[in-house]
Amino acid sequence: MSASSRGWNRDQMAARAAADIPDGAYVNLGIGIPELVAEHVPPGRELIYHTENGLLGMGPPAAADRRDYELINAGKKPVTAIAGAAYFHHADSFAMIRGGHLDVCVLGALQVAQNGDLANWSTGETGAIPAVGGAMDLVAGVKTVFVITKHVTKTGEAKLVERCSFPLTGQGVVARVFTDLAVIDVTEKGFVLIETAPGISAGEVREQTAAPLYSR
Amino acid sequence: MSASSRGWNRDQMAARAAADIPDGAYVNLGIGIPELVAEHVPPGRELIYHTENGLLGMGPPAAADRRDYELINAGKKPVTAIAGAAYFHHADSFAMIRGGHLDVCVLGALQVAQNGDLANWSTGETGAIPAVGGAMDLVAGVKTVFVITKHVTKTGEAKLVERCSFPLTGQGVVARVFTDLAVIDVTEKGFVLIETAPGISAGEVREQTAAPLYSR
Amino acid sequence: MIDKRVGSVAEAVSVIKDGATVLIGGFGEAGSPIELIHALIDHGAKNLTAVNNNCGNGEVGLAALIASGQVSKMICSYPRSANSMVFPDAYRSGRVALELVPQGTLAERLRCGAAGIPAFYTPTAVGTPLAEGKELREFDGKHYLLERGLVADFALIKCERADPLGNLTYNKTARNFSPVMCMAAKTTIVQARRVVERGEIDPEHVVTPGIFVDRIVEVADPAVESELIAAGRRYP
Amino acid sequence: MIDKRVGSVAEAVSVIKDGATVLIGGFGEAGSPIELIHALIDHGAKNLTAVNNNCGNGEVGLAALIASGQVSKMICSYPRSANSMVFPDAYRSGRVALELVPQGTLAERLRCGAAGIPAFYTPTAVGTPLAEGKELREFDGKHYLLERGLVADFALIKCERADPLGNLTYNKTARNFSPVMCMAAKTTIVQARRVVERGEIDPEHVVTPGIFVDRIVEVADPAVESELIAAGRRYP
Repeated sequence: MSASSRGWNRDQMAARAAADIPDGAYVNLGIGIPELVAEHVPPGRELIYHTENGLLGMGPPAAADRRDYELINAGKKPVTAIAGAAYFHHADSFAMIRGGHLDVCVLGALQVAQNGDLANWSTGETGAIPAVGGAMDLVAGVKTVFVITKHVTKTGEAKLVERCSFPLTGQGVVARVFTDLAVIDVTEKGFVLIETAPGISAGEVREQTAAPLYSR
Repeated sequence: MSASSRGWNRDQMAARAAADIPDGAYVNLGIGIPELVAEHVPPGRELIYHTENGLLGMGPPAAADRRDYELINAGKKPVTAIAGAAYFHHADSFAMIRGGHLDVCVLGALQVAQNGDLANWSTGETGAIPAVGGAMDLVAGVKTVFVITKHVTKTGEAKLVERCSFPLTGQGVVARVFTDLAVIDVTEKGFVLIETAPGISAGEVREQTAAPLYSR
Repeated sequence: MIDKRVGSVAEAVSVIKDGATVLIGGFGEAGSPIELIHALIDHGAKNLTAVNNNCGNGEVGLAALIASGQVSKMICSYPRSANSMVFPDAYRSGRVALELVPQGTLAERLRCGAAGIPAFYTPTAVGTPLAEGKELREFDGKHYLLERGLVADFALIKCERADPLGNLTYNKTARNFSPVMCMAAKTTIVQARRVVERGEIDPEHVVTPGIFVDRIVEVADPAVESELIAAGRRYP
Repeated sequence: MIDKRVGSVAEAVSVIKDGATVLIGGFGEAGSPIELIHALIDHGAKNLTAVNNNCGNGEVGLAALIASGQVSKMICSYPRSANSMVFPDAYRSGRVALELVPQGTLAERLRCGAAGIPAFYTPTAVGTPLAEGKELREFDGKHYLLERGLVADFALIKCERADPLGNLTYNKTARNFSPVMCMAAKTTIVQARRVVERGEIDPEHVVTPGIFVDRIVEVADPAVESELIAAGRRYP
């Protein structure tokens, strides 16, 4: 059995991240697994979702018969707005991001380095169309940056590394990484193992991590 | 008879300035005589008035029985709003000013120099409370800066000078000066006489001007 | 459910500490949060840096806060008033320092500070006494001054309507500095003429989104500064 | 009486000249002024620099403008699309240059350009490949990049309601870049789903004040980009 079919699945990773977001937080969720965080908020907590294309108080995806192509999220998917939502323009939206008003963002990653560097926008491949979107603004401004990612790539390469080989999104920005295998903090001394998925040993996590992994 | 009781009176000065503002212009009027410009716009022209405290489409002063202390102008006097007005915050208001979106502002002056320098916020007197408001933003950003002022001070000193002795509001910013005696342009070579008030000679204007005054 | 309402103006301002920088909304009397300012006088925090376009009128509101001796520095653009000697007296006696900032530069410093922009270049005040000590730099043949973004510990704001999430609307020109002050303060304290339910403010009409607001108190019938002054009132 | 309405989309875009920089509102399809873009294709101005968050979808709207060969440079943050090869092909073949700008930096460059701010410092992109060639400066122990304000010759904008003075409102997240683009263009050309009389838009609800708008044309029933693409449409 490969590590990827053991450990946490996508929903469990999202739920584990959701558990670490405090009640009342203003949150921006990246495209992909991070979007699932909204479905796993613990009972009794309310998070307010920001989407950088100009909406605070984003609700769930729009039902098929209620789609409005002028009410979309950053992934350009039809969404809804909660009672108490607000629309605003892009400069105000990124003032919220860059100015440190958002509490948490949850992003995907290509690589996370032990010093908190994040690479998630480009593999630097020649001929690829470079596209950055709002990722560099989010990591530069949001108070706490969470990453949700599989622990290793499809071909088994480590994503938690000593130093990113891919072009950076930001320097020293990641606070905590939620993978299928473990929860790992980025600290001054490097990666620190916080928790492992059920049935996953610390040794196994260490094996799949291409940088020192300290115990708490 | 002193020059000041001949020449143009306050309303005539304002009317003369109004005649030089094109139809459809976005205009900011300073406190005092400049405010009178709005009462003397030639028939067939429409100007849109901006007040820097957050209103585009300012109407006439409010009638005594219709005053709203939350609808005021930059001079903190109750005003009205036209149909088609818009309210906005101070940063947007000064984006209009600083970004060159206003066509004309009309200001008062303590001194105007032949190179277009304007002094209109402080006499530099020790002990005086310095107060600048939005004057420095207006002269830095508005496309065309008009000045309306008496040609000389109450004590007979020239206000059109070779070089301002009072602290500057802005450098090289004034385009045209409307006084009780004349209309004078600020050009690359200095002051140029455009027009004199009825019964006022060019020689008289020159006498009251403390800098060379060229003919057109 | 998130609910940013607190029970009284006293409770609303109770978090303000000595030495804080406090943004105070309003342009003249329009938008001035008188009840919050008076609560701050009662609260008594000292050595404050206050930021407002002006320096108060009569002996109520901001003028009363200056008179109370709680303000050690004012940052403003136009500290003159036809009807108040409170600031001039305090300034001339050296009790209150003054940082004079052009009005548009003040608004932009707040907006940039709020937006994570630590500094920007502006053409305003080049060649004037207010340029002294500031970096001058040329872009495309024109000169500009470097100005710093401004962020503050607190903002005291008056608005028209607020919902429990902190979404705000304003009334006419009482809007003025308040939206950028809400953005630029770590803790924004709002007095609302009316607190409405979630969803009552159309999301298209929200002027200040709730993310910029922390504490809300309803003051349904706020005092009118010019009426207080006309009646010869002073605070306390 | 001021009246900024023009008779057709063709007339609206007729002022756009070869070599112009053109801001194009929208984030993906939301807010994309398809009819104005198609009119620009018919108009035929060439060697344009286009600014948009993206690079178009399918073979309509912005993608069609790129396909037509009228665009020589794109300034954008996310030039990838699941359903269009127009930009990738044009980029790889060298027919279109790309200036890649982080989304928030793009929005702020427009807002600052519009506000007379020639340059500002931002934390975004420090230490990344997009920092190359940019001034790095420290403020209060943190590093920032110098970015330049961006102003343009034209903006093509889609809005919900417009009045003859140019006051605009938008619909939901179709607002996105449009308000700052209206501000940052010398000539702003707007297609409105509905043109209303003066006074019909509450002054408190105006999102873009008329001073930022120059030419208005009503397009009552604008095309929906995703529907055009689903129907296999291309332009022209």
